[in-house]
Amino acid sequence: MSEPLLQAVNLQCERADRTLFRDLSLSILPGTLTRVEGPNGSGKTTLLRILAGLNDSYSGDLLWRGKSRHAYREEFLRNMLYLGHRPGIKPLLTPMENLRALMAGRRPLPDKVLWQALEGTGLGGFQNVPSRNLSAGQQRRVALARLLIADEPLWILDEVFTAIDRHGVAALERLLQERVESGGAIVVTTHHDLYLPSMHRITLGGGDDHGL
Amino acid sequence: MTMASETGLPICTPDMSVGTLSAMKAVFVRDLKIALRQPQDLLNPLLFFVMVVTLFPLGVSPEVSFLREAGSGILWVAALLSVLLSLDHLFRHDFDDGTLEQLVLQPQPLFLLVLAKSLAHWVLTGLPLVLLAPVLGVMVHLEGNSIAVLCLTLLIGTPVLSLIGSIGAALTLGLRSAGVLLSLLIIPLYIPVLIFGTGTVMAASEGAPVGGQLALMGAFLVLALTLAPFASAAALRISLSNS
Amino acid sequence: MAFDSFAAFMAMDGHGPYVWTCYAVFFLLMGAITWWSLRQRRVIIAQQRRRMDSAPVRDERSAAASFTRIESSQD
Amino acid sequence: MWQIFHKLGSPKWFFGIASALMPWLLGIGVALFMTGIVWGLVFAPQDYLQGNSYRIIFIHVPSAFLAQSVYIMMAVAALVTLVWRMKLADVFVRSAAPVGAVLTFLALFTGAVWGKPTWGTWWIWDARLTSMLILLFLYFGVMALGAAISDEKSSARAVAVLVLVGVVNIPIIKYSVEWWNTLHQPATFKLTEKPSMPAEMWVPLLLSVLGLYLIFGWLACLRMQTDILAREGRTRWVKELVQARGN
Repeated sequence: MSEPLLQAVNLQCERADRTLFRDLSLSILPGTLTRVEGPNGSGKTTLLRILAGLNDSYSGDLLWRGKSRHAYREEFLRNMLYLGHRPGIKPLLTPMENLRALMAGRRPLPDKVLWQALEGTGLGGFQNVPSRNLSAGQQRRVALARLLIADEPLWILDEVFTAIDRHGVAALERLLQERVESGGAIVVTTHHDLYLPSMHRITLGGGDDHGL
Repeated sequence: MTMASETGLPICTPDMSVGTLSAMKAVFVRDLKIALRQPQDLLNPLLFFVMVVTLFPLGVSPEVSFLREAGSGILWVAALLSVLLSLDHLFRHDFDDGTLEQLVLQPQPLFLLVLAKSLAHWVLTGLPLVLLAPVLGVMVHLEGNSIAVLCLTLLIGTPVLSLIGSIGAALTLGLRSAGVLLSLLIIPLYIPVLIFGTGTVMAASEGAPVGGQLALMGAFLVLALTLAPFASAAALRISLSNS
Repeated sequence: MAFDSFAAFMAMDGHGPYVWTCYAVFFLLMGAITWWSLRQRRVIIAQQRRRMDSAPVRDERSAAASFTRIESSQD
Repeated sequence: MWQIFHKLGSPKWFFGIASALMPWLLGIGVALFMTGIVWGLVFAPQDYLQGNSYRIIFIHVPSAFLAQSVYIMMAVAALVTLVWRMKLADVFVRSAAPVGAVLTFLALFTGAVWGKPTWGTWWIWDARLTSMLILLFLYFGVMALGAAISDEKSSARAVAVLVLVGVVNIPIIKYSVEWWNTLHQPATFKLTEKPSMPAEMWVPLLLSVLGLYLIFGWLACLRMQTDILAREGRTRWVKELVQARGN
């Protein structure tokens, strides 16, 4: 059995007088895809943001490879890739510049590789067009280009299929599948009917108003 | 149960990641590049600065004696207000398009990345004000020596304004009516810089030595450089937790 | 006793208005914040009691959306 | 050690202690304060320079003193909020801020009114009054930020950051305002600073300061209890408490 990358122990999160989840424990193992499910407002995005380290309003423990994530924050961040609802794309920069800026703090790559990555997400020919002239789906594809060159073993992807056309979705599913097979760990939320063999599910309820 | 590969992918240790300095440089360069693509946004605080200064001769008195006495104060207040006005965008666009999330998740100390952003903000707003100040100084009849000292105080003081302002911008991120709230929180903290900025020019115009005051303003700058990024980074994390 | 008579005490050698305004405003404001704090407490307790009396019953159906159009005639 | 600390942070524990403490705080506080001001108003001798207007000192100095120490207390609580995430510390910051603002305003108001017979004008840009005015701005900022953020935890931490930034600035502001003051007017006659104050003056002053401290303690406890009732409304002990109070 391989060692879990990320473990959550007794996570509890309240938001505006409502307990989103409590006593939630989970382990993210290498080579697995974990899908977080639940209706709107059940805290899927919140859970992903907590796992990624963007949201600090929780109680419970988060362990990165068995050690306190807080103490190993930089190592954790270097090995985790998060893509959220908002793609992190600057409208005034071109896809190339955006991708270069996003990689600059993690793993600078030669322009040739970035160019190919953008081509791989179907943005061939748009590499040097200002991003504000691109459609919402194309802007998301700029962010998704990171998945083609990322070396982070843990991916946390929130609503990754949003605004992507059917053909793109199929290709993206294939990418996730291959990544898992080669040992990557992925956590996703999606409303799209994603099914991969060996998929773990975490189902969040509709919340719980009373208690304690 | 699962098909988990026994080894998993290699883990990168922090020493394999990008150095903090080059990450800071990347943040700085990106902010500069974006700003230069939209030069109008750069010009606005400058125009505001000029207009506020113009209001005083029109609203109070165009007499040389009044302007000479009040000139340094007018320029400082106008500079302070135009920095304040520009603070709202410091993190807002990044917050809206998701770039800020990615910044917080970079494997470098966040306060240093925030410092890079604050410095970029200063280069884009504070520095142009310093460069424009001599022209306006002449227009309010300041003497040559006073203008030189004024520019020096602005040069030391405006980075402090950007740094302290970044705390307020980070605290009010994502709130309704953030602009007014930001001014409310930040103006009291700007008062010492304003006092020493104008006081130094006044002392200079009376022929007193100003080395001590300038050294003190330098101390403010050092203090702001060391403390403000920590506070802004903490505030950014809080604001992102809330979104 | 620093004063000979009550009138002298009130007048305070002409400084009376200043002194008494200060004291009046002081007690007024301190009284106001005390009153406000006490009132807030009463309001909160009443609110909690109301909330307990009408403990919300969660409607399970509300979660399942049907997206049925609501027909309303306007006449 | 850690256990005790945790217990200290428990709202339920605090609620009990506060309930037991409050009658004493209020009783002794009012007694001391009233003794102080009656002594000051009726029995203390007249000031040879300022006449009877100096009797404002018996409320001006306690207000000013408390206005500043409340901010310092809030800063300590803010540090606790950030480091240990203790809920009670934030409850204190939130409950104390309006009281601190009122006290700061009172210090300003009494100072201004005192200025009229002393300097012949209602407002003077005196170093003390000016830094009090800036302190009032800081209090307003804290209250405005606290009100603007709806999420309880984020609000607590954001306010804590602001309070700490403010407290670092207070000495700088004070120092710079004093320097500014000497720049614009030579040090003239200062309120409240006497070379030597006779015992008949400073003893009642001390009493009123102590009294107001205790009264503030009572007010803070009262407001903290209210805040706890509002926040912890879903816990069983609050429900039982509310049930027991009514009827």
